[in-house]
Amino acid sequence: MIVEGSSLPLLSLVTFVPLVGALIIAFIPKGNERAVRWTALGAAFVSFGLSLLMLIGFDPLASGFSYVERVDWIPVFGVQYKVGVDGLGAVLVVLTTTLSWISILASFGPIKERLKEYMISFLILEVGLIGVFVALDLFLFYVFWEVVLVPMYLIIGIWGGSNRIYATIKFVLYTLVGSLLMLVAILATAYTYQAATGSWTNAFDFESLRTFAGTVGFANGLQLFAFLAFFLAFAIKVPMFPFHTWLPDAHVEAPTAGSVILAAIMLKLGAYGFIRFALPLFPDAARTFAPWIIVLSLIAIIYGAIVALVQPDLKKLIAYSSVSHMGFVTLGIFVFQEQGMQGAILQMVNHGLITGALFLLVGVIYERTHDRTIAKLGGLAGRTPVYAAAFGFFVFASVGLPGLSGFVGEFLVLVGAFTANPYVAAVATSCMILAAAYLLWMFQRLFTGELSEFLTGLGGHLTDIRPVELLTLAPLGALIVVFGLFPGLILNLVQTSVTTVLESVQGGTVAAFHVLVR
Amino acid sequence: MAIPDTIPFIGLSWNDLLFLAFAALLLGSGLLVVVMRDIIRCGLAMIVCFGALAGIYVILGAPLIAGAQVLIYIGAISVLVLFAIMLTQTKAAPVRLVFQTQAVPAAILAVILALILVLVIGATDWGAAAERLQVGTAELARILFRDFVLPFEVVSVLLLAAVIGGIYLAKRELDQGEATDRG
Amino acid sequence: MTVQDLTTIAPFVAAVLVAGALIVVDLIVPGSRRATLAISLAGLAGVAIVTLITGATPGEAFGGSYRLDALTTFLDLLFVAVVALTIVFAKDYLAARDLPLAEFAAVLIFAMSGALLISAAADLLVLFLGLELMVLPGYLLAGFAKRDALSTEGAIKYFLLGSFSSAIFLFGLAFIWGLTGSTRVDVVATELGKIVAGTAPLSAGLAMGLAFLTTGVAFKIAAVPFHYWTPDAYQGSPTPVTGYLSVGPKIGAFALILRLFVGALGPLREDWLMVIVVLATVTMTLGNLVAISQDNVKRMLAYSSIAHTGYMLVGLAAWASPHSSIAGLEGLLYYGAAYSFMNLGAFAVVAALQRRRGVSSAIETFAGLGRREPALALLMTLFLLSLTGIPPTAGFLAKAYVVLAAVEAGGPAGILAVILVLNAAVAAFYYLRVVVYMYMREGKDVPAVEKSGLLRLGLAGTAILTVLLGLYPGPLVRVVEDAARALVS
Amino acid sequence: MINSLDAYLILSALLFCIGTFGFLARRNAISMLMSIELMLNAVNLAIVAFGAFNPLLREQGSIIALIVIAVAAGEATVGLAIVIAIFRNRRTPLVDEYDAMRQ
Amino acid sequence: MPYDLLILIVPTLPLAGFAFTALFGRRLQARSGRNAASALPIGAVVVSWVAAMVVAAAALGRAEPFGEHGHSIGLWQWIPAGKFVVEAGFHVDALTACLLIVVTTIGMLVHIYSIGYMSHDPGTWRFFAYLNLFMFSMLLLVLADNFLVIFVAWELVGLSSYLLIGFWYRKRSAALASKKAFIVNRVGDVGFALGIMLIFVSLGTLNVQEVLARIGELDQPTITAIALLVFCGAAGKSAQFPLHVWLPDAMEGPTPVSALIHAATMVNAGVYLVARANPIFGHAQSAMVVVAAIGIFTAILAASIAFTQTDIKRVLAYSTLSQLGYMFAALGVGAWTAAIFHLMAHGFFKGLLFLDSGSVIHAVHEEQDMRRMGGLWRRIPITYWTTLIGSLAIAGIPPLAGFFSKDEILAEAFKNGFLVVWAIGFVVAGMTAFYMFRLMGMTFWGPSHVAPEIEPLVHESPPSMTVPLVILAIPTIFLGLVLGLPFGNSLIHTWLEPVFAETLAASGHPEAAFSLFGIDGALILASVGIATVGILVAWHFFGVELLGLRRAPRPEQVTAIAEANAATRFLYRASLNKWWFDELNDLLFIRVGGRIATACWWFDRTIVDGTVNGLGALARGLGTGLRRVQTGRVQNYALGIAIGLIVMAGSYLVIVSGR
Repeated sequence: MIVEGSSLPLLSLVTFVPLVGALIIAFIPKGNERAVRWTALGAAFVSFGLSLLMLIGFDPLASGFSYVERVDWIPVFGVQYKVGVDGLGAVLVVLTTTLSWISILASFGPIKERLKEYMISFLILEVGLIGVFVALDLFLFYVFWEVVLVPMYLIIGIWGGSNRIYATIKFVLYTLVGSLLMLVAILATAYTYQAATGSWTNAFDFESLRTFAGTVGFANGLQLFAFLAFFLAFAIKVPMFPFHTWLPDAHVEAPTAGSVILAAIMLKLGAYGFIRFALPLFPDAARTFAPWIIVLSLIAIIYGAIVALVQPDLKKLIAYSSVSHMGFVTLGIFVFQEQGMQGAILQMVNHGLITGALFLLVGVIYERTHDRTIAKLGGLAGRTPVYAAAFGFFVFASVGLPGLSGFVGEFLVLVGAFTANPYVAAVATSCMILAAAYLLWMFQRLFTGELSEFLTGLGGHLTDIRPVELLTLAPLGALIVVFGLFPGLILNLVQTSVTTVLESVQGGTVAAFHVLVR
Repeated sequence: MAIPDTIPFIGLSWNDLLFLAFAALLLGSGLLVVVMRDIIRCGLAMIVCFGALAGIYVILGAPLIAGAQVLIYIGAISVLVLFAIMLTQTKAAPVRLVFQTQAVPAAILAVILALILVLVIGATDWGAAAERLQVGTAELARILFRDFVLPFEVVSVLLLAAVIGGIYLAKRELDQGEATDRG
Repeated sequence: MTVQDLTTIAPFVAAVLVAGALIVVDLIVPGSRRATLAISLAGLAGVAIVTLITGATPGEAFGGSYRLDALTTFLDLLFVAVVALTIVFAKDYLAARDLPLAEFAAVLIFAMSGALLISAAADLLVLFLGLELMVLPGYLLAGFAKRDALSTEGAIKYFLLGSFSSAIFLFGLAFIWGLTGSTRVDVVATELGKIVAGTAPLSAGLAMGLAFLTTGVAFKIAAVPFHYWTPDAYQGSPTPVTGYLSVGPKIGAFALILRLFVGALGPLREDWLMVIVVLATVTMTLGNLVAISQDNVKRMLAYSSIAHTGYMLVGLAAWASPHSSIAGLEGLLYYGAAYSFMNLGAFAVVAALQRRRGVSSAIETFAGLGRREPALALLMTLFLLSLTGIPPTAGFLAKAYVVLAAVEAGGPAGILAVILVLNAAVAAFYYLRVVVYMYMREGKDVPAVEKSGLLRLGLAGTAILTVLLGLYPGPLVRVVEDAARALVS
Repeated sequence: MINSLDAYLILSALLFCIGTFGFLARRNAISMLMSIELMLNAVNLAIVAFGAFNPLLREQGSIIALIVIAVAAGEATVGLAIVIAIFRNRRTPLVDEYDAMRQ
Repeated sequence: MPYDLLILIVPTLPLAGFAFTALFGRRLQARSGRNAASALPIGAVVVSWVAAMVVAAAALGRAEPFGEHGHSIGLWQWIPAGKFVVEAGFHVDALTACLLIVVTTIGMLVHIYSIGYMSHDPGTWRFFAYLNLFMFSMLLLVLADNFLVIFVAWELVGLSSYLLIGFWYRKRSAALASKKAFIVNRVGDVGFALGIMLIFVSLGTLNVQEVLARIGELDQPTITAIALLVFCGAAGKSAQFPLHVWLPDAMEGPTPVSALIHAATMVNAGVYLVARANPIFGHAQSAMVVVAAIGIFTAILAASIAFTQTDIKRVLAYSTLSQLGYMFAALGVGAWTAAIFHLMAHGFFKGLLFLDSGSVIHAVHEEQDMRRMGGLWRRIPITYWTTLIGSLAIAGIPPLAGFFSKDEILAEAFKNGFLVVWAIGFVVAGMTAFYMFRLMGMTFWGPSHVAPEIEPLVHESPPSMTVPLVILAIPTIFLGLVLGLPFGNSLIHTWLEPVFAETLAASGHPEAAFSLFGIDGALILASVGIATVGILVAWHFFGVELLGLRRAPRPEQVTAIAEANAATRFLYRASLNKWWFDELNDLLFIRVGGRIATACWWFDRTIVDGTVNGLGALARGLGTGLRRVQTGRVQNYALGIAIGLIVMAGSYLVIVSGR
């Protein structure tokens, strides 16, 4: 194994420690639920700690990738096990490890059935998610990408709500359609590289491919096809309009922690894929399609918000808000502006923290009421003031209140968009109103007024949020404030990544957009 | 009295006449096999058919094959088939029990296939000699044991396998009774 | 016939000897399952060893009608593994139904000997004989539960249609033989090469021969629209037999395709490419679409096996494309191996569940399996995921291999690649449906089935291979590379 | 014209089609089996004819035909065994009544 | 350096107070009572006030390090996104100082007043936490030296306003009002945000001083666009037409909140912003016209509505709207200093009036309808007298604060040639006097309509409430005299001269020295005259019992005039129904918007998701259809194979013949 820089394969450890945890859990005898819970949390926490170690040692100014590890995997085709992170990867890895242990902790109470399987699924899910963010080989990336699918499928399907089977199958099929086409594109790209260089060596290696794309460049036809295939896979994951309808179903049916990971990390996979792979490898195609993707992003932003307005189910509402918020991310990416992309990355992190927290909060109330219909809940503020306060905090974070992290990302995206095209920015900015409208309306219906009949009927079951539950929210809240005040913590980390990506695609889009508008 | 080389008036050679006769017999009995109601008669027609084919083999100058045809087909297979018929039914069935509802499309398909085949055969240059050739039995044996040893051995294995399996399947078990797992 | 001839065909001889030994021993000690098992497994191990030894020295035998090369060795080992696993999985199933193991194993090994012959055949007649030797015992195996109405029904359908297709295939062979003047594969290829080169006429008779051959072969691999026998034969057969039928004869028929279409008819590939493309497309698509609406797992797997036929044909098309990709053949072979283990594994789980008589293979049987039989459910999930093509399983790598080849070849094969992945997504639906039943539905409270050590071993073997071929494909990739190269050289 | 390869091949083709028709049209399993035998015989006729008219194939033809006859015998054995087995279960030789499995 | 620390203290203390109280206030109040919970926030604001006064004095005195152009302190690099760098920092100059005085003084008094006002509410700690949050936000707003930081504060005051309006969360109307306020504000904020983006894209910086210094580099359309976008934000926060609808509803909040936020401070933020950005507007005359037009239109619109409102706080709310309109009109006509003067004066007297109204409401046990009041002047004398002072001030009766500031606005409008603005402003001055004395009449004079069960319980408020009233009455009386004199070289002009000098010079309308004579004198006479007329008319209709002068109210005459003819009837209805703006918004955003949203959702489920599910169903359907082929009959299968064979043969023939 070739490990550059240090002798410790830190990234592999971060990635596979949860797998070790899962294996240990598999051998814990039945009935020992305490051991299962704490092993899972322990594994996630170790991975978290290691990722922090990785982050501490990370040099944001280093060009290229850090902590690179490389082993041949299928030498015949030049497929490698190659991992490494740049700023973007590092940030998302830490986000993943953070939310993973939080989610596991949040599952302690609600998950009572088949705990063992649940924790194993969850840890494998974490492996896949981290793997996606560290993989530097397209084949490896694809493997991790798909690995994510199965545990999530089980988590929704086994521990989900009443319509879970429909939701989970829809989730898997939708994702598969996109990702399988991406597989074709990956293979085609690698083959093109092989045909051009005459050797399979490094044909799946991201860095080699990027260099190739930057110097020789892939042929136009391949770029268009491969970009579209990548786009479909990523757009479904993000999800972008009109590929978003799996999301509300999946969110509604998933158990709380599943929703958290789904919203906080899973949706980032797509955006990450755009930045990491689609843009640098196929810059010409990216420029060609950028105007259309911007339009789709705008539709997602506005349309998601409008549809969120009338959702009767709490989780669905947040799901549609995710569509809207993730629209900002794709918008930021495809305006090809420094601020836009930085904002997009920041927004990815923020959305992860905020929406993750919101789903945790929904889980809190769902555990007590077994209902998420907004109309049935009402007047909670009087009975559960702390819960209301916490909810309010995250709602305003989601609204994009300045001072909290959501604002900076969104604003940077808008600045980027404005630089590219003011009208685009104007449309996107108007979402500020809609976001306030649907979120505050939800908040008003949930918490103000007199306690609803349904809730009154619950009597003593309706308790305020417990300290353990607050414990899961506290780190998220703290991070939201910290990143709101010091977004530089992230922005400085990803600066190099953003510059690198933008260098590969810069130019063109503004003009292209003007053509489209005319 | 010398038999003329060709049949008077028609101009066919005797060989050709024989061929035509056997061909007519072959096709006629073949048709009977597939259209007659009484399955036992079908079996008998099949024997006739096989016999006619043996005749054609002789005309084609392959007496060995003709012999094998008689021995194996008529001697073994047909008898086997007749036994099976006896075992499985006793009386002739009415037409609607004989033929599928799809008999008409089947006929049409068969005719189409025949047309295609005939046209193709006619259109193809088979690189054949004008005169047919005779094969001596000795030569045949030599080739059989030189170039075709492997197939010859394999056939024996195949027959062995078929017999072992066939015996097992056809063997009557003591504890008769329906037993199904429904798939 | 020389000694060298005999040593070269040693695997085939060894297989026949094992089968013979089984019969003899059964005559001496009737009904001894233990003895039968020991002899057959030891015998198969012996065959494998012989295969490895003879494989070390490639060569020809019987005047060039038998050709031992890397492809032969690879396929032979695969067949031996498949048959051994089938016997392992069948033992308990047969015992529970009072079906004799000795005849079963003997017939099965006879069938295997046919497959071994195909993998090495360099002569059309040998090919045909190998094919017949492979499928005739297959008919018998399908009807092996002879008191079971469904089993015999499946068997007779399989037999009738199989014989029909054999006749068609043979007619095609006759045409090709008559036109090229030889049964030797290399001579046929040379003669056809002349036609392609324009020095000899391309006749309608040749086209007819191709049509009959393609039809016959398409039937054997269960390509649409010649697949009709598959669901009925698979559903009716005793489950371990179904597992075997879905793998052994199919891979055998693909071996036939490699030897016949790639070896003998290779020069004409421009002509049969489009037919294969169309066949692959409709086979994948129809197999998957119909599988969606199946409620019986065996039948569903039958349709799924049809779809997998289509995927493998994509590899063939990739090779046959104008921009030929040898990776197509490699992918096909890799797919064959991966498919064998994952599909056998899946059927083994079904068989294990059906160990108790009267348990149907309806999908309801799987309801709540995750709770009832956690290990079996987990394995089944693994096999199904592999069949779906989710990494890091063998099924994924196999699909990726074939797709890579198709992408490499481009043109119609490139379109096939896209069709393939879309089909894979459709397939996910019905594979995952079983997972849904196992983990997300509650089933009746049925006591757990007994699982013998042998069964565990067999399942573990298939599972490990299913994972290993996905995670560590390097060695097998090298093997199939050699095999493919040996075929086209 | 009559005494040519084409004539024999056409004869073979016709017999093959008769067999095909029988296979498609008859309901009785044994009738279908007989139809298959007709088809195999048709193929054999073609093979022998090729051998008789093509100097290249002279020796091979007969041997192949012989082997095919043997294979046909094997097939018949297996087929009849299966027919007998199913007849025990179903008490009918009519194949179209064997439709317990469908769709 | 000590000033830097003081400046930092000013916003930080309230923030600390908020953080502490938000986290621990609940427990503290439960354990040690409400005074313990409110001590820290009040203390924080008091200390903050002291610090602010010191800073303001130094800044207005142009002491070092402030000098003429103020003093900036940098805090930390907030956003480092490539070229987009935002340095968080404060800037204090005379304008800031003026605002600091108003905000901290009124803020402190409202805090003290709230001790009494909220003494019965269980959520005292929460209330003070929110108030402190608001103080922080507002101070941040006036101190910030970066447009994006201003925007942050802009939104934060919106948040605190939201929290405080919705303080009584059990009241549905309060919850609705708070949401409405936030959302309507956001509409304006969108414009502001876009303006900020345009500033950045054009100039590459968001530092206020840099931007203002370099604004001239830009071309005219860009500046105009920036100005209008920024004004959009200002209009939202300051509730200018058509974004004025949230302010009256905001009266659902506790009255101290109305006084602090919705009268004295937050709503002035828009005026402050435009004044702060005066170089931008100075370079965009057409935008100035828009500002003036919207301002004066709002002024008369709101005044017309205030005529008929019966809720005491709503009358004051519309009055606030109207006065804010004045201020914008002033900004629009280039009367920068006058606008700020009026801002300060209005802050004090409107704050006073609102606190008074709170005292009244408190006295009559949470009754806000003036028709159930009357004759209260004897019962609550301190409240009565301070209200009277406030009313006179707003009516523009010399020498109270309102007289100086308002007259200066009118005069500037007249002299700068905005005759229409002057004319409307002149009319509005009369209207203002009328509705304020209508309020006085209905509340304090005339016969009592207080509900009988409450009547005996009416009492003057506790000292914690009355003392702030008295304190606020002092600037209401003397502010004008101090700042507005001497004519021609008033103190406020001296203070603010450096802030507006360049803009005034550029606009060509130098702020003329105000004098007692000539045109100025005439204008003063006119406006005092119209104010007097307004008071007298109110006197006539709504009755007075002042110093023994008795005049019975004449509601029947009011009705008669209202029903006199179609025109008056229409005007009366329009006023009563607030010109149907709520109905319009309800139609546009609730009904039509709701329909659109529902339609979108339908589209999402039926078309978007329907396509997805449809594809699934299609696959299933195809599968089910195709499986019919599998009849179970072997001959059917054979037929299929035969057909396949023929098709295959045909295909091959075609392929081969094509070679």
